[in-house]
Amino acid sequence: MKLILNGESVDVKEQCSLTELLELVALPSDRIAIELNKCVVRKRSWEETTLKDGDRIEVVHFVGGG
Amino acid sequence: MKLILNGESVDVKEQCSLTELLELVALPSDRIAIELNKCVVRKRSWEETTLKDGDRIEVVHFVGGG
Amino acid sequence: MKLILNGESVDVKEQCSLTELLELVALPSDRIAIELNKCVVRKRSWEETTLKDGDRIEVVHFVGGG
Amino acid sequence: MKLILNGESVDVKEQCSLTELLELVALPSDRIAIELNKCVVRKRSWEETTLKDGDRIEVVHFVGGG
Amino acid sequence: MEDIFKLGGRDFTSRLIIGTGKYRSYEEMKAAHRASGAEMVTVAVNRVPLDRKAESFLDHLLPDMQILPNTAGCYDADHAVRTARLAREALETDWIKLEVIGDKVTLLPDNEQTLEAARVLVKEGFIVLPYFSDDLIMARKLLDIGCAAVMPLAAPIGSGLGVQNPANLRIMREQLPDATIIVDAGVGVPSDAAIAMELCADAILMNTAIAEAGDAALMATAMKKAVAAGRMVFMAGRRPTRLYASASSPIEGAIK
Amino acid sequence: MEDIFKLGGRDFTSRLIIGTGKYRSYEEMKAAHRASGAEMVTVAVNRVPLDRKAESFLDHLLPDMQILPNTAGCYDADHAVRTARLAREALETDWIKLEVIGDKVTLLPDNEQTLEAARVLVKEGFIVLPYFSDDLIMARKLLDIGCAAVMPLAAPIGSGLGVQNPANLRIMREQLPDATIIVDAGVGVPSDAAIAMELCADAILMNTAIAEAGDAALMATAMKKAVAAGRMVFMAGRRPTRLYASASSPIEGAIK
Amino acid sequence: MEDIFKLGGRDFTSRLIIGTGKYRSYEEMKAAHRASGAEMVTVAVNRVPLDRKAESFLDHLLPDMQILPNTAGCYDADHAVRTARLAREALETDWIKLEVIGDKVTLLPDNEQTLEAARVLVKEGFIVLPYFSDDLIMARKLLDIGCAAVMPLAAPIGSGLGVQNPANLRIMREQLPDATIIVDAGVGVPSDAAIAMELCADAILMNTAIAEAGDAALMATAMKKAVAAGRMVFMAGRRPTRLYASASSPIEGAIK
Amino acid sequence: MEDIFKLGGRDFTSRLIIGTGKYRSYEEMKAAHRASGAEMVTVAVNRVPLDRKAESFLDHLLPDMQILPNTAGCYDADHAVRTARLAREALETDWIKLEVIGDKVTLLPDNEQTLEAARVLVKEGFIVLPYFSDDLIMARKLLDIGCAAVMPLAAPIGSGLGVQNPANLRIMREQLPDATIIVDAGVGVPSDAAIAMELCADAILMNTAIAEAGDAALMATAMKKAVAAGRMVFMAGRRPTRLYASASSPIEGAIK
Repeated sequence: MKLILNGESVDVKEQCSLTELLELVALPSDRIAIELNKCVVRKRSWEETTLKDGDRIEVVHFVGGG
Repeated sequence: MKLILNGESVDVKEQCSLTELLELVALPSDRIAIELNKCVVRKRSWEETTLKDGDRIEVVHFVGGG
Repeated sequence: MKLILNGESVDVKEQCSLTELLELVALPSDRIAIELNKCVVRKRSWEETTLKDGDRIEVVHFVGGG
Repeated sequence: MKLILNGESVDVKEQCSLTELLELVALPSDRIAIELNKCVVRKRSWEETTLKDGDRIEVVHFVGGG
Repeated sequence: MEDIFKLGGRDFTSRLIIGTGKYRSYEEMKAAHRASGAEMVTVAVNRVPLDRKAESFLDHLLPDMQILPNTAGCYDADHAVRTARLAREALETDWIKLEVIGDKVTLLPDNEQTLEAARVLVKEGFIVLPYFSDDLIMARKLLDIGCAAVMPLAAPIGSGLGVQNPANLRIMREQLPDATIIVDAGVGVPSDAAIAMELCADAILMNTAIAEAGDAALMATAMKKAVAAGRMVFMAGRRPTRLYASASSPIEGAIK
Repeated sequence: MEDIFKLGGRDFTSRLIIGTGKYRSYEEMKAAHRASGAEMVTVAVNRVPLDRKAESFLDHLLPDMQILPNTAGCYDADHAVRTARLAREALETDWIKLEVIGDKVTLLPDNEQTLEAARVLVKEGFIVLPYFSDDLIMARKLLDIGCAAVMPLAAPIGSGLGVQNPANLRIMREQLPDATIIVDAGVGVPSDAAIAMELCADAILMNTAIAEAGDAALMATAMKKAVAAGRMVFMAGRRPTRLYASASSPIEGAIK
Repeated sequence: MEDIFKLGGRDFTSRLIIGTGKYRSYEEMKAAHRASGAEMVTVAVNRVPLDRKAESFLDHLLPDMQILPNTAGCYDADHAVRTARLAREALETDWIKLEVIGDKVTLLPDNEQTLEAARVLVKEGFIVLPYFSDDLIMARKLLDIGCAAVMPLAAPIGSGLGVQNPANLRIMREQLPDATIIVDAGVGVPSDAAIAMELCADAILMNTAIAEAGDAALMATAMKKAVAAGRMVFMAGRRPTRLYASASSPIEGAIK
Repeated sequence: MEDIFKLGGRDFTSRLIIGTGKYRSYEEMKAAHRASGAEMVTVAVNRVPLDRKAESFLDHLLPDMQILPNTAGCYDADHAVRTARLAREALETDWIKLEVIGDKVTLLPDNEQTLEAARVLVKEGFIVLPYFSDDLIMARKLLDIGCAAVMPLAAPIGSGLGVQNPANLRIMREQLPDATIIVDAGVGVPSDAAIAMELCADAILMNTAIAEAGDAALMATAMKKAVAAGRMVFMAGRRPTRLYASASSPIEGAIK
């Protein structure tokens, strides 16, 4: 199925969880935050959160800013 | 009955119209505007507008300003 | 003999007068002023002023300025 | 005889020296400087400097300034 | 040279808009208005006093003056809208100087309420000229919803401090090249007016500086000249400044 | 109202004195001079070139203009004095703008040499108008020895930076109430001229701001207006500024 | 003397808050942070890049630094709120520098959207520090809805122009005596920081002036000193200025 | 980093020189001197009063302070020279702050007399530090005759107005890159001191701003910090200002 991850389209298998998605795209799981269809998903729920086709996911971390 | 005219309470007879009110308080009818309970009353309707007890009337004119 | 006119060396015959000098170098005689060895020479004296070898002459006119 | 000390007239005996003058008017001799008729008198010369009638003496010290 | 100031579908030749408040007498006001060359004056909407005979203020305005009623004294969008409607009814004009202030002490504008009122009034067909703080983003919003111009303040009303933030005005002009920008409030002396126009304001609205001058008519003349002078810089093109000198007279050619 | 500017025994109606340098053409210069309303123009004294036909510059000045020759390009009192004498001889005028500069880069005045030259020229009967830095003490000395006016700079010649030290001008005006103070050099835009006049200068001398404007004649008109506007503040009396607002429209009486 | 800066329930001794953007290297950033004495740093929330290994930026911050995530890059309330929630989730902090800008070119704040976002975030328990334009009325609204402080800009982000409108800051301070006012953005040099503090700001937030200085750590030290110096004026009490002199040394008593 | 301030053959680490006038008490003065970190203080030369016991002022100065006597109260070169000689005799020091003023009201310097006095004093081996107006040409003359430094005023003595003419200071610095420039008089608050140092003054001399502050010692600390901060800008290198924004946080990468 297709997901929109940080604005880019990614193909993943059905039933993919957030945790699996992070591994798939090799993202760090530390000090990042995830939004699924505009709602934050608490870290403890990543495991059980299975994604659906067309889901929009934002994964953010921190960078230098003022 | 009692009306609130420009913030002050005035006593008038029942069935008083806006035109009568103006005469009563001796206000000029020229280049002024009237609001009855927060809605403007066009000049041509002053005659036929009869007031009810408790009506709030604002009569404005123009003064120096910047 | 040699004169220094406006900072430049010029050769003129002996006994040359200021008036002759002006003609020689084709300078206008109108609305200009002349200094001979740092002293102004009034216009009426140009004729009778004969120059000596080594004299320093400044001839000025007017230009745009602020 | 009369002297002008710091702008004020003072009476002193003839043959008065600078040192004596200081004592007379009870001035400190430390970290001050003396001018006699507009010339500084070095400290070592105060003793031998005898004053004449009409001498103008300035005795200065230091005060707060910017 | 012809230099028309277009506003609200009207052509003006004067870029000075002046007020009618604080004059010591009607005569002085009339003289100042005449001297200013202004073609538009602001007036305030006020309750008719019940206790005394209200003299007709409008009779003291010069004929042919475009009257621009304001919503002074309003602290929220609702009162401003109601005031604008009353003004329109009484004067049969669509012009309104929208003014929603935040407090009595500073008379600084409440941009948020101003925007809200502007939305309503534009829909109702008013020619809305909003007084607001010199904020580019707010200016853009006011223009986007259809205001005829934006009127950033130079400084607090009646302070006479002049343009307090030239950078804001410059940025506003550069970012909104097609907008009509009228500097409103805070001008104290002619140089303030000239500076605002040199920063490319399209016009200036003032009241106190003229009304409270020792000689109002003379100050009005001065302001007229200053506004025109500042405008001409925009048309004539100024030379850039430099820290160092540039000789006016030839450096060479002096006698030695 | 009649407002005469008295200088060197002459009455002027214009308080703007302008230069003749840096114009792109004689036509442009003439148009600018006409537009400025100026009654006095500065000119420089220069060696007649030997190599080419010298065209007569003075023919391009408007008739009735008071010509004010300057001593530009002089670095000491002696050269300035000699230059002034030559100017007087050629133009049969006693007027001289005394200018003794310290260096070629900044063209800043050498006050000391200027004072020395002024002493000589005043004795010789010149009407001396000295360009100098905005220094009260020097101004007093220049006036004490008999200069007809003092001409402090606003900023370096041709910089267009405007009045760099308003406090100095204000102090000079207050301490020398009877002096004729002409701000010379550094004005860039009309607001600069208005500011100088609002600080109570009696007149302003400028060249570059007009000559190098995109449209010299239009800038000259602008400067004329700005100088007049600033002067009017002096006559009209400005109201003092305040940090806080002062309402133009009534605070009370708005609808509720 | 003890001078505690209370904010969001925390006590700070430093009144300088600094950014983490634009440094040439992590080493330089760390050195600057150390030199600045700051106890709080801002960081930006950004999408994790999918294409490359993301190095962990946070590891380069000094321990014990209070991290203040910002909502930079958001153009409306909704994005700002979502960004704040993500920051809170990732850092387990309630602190947020709320920044909603109006456009990419000026980065000027959208006050209206900022207020809307602030309403939501305060309700959700955030310690909201809003960046906004120097507008008293907006400041009052932000405080009324529960922002921990207001952060008016001195000048556009990264402009380095310093306080462009001192009158606005002075009025804000006088009208909101109990508010915590942090000047954010636009400071270029130490004197700008000192001026802001002398105008009685409670603290200053800056980034570019330090990060882009030739020697970031040295500039950070300079800013630390300037902020402290300006603060001391508030505590020491400055003497009023005057146009005229006041002798430091005795006028009388000099030799004659 | 080592940053030595060389003056008159001595090495100083502090770039703040302070006065001894106007303090409410010796204790307050001593505390302020200590806090300022200054290594040199100015004192005035005055007639010993005949009527009363003169207490010894110098005892109240911190040991190791370089004492810099001034010629305050002198109106011509002759008195200044005599005063300098007396100071040298009493203190056995060659250091002199040369001050020749033009009048009692403004205390503005008489540059001409100052130059004349400086010529004499330099010949007599004094280390001459002349107070004068911010005039490049005069500065050059003072240096040419051998003054150890030039001390242009920021504003009138005791006015606290701060640097009134930054352009003059900038030009002086650029034209006299090797000169020692000490800004003397007129500083009111730390930001004024920082500005002067950012304009690349080598040091600052002040008195009133500290002595008349509510808390002199605290203001002295503030001034010490401000002078150091301003100096660091010169060493750290500031980034240029711009009218438009430059983002501190990434513009791209925000969530959508």
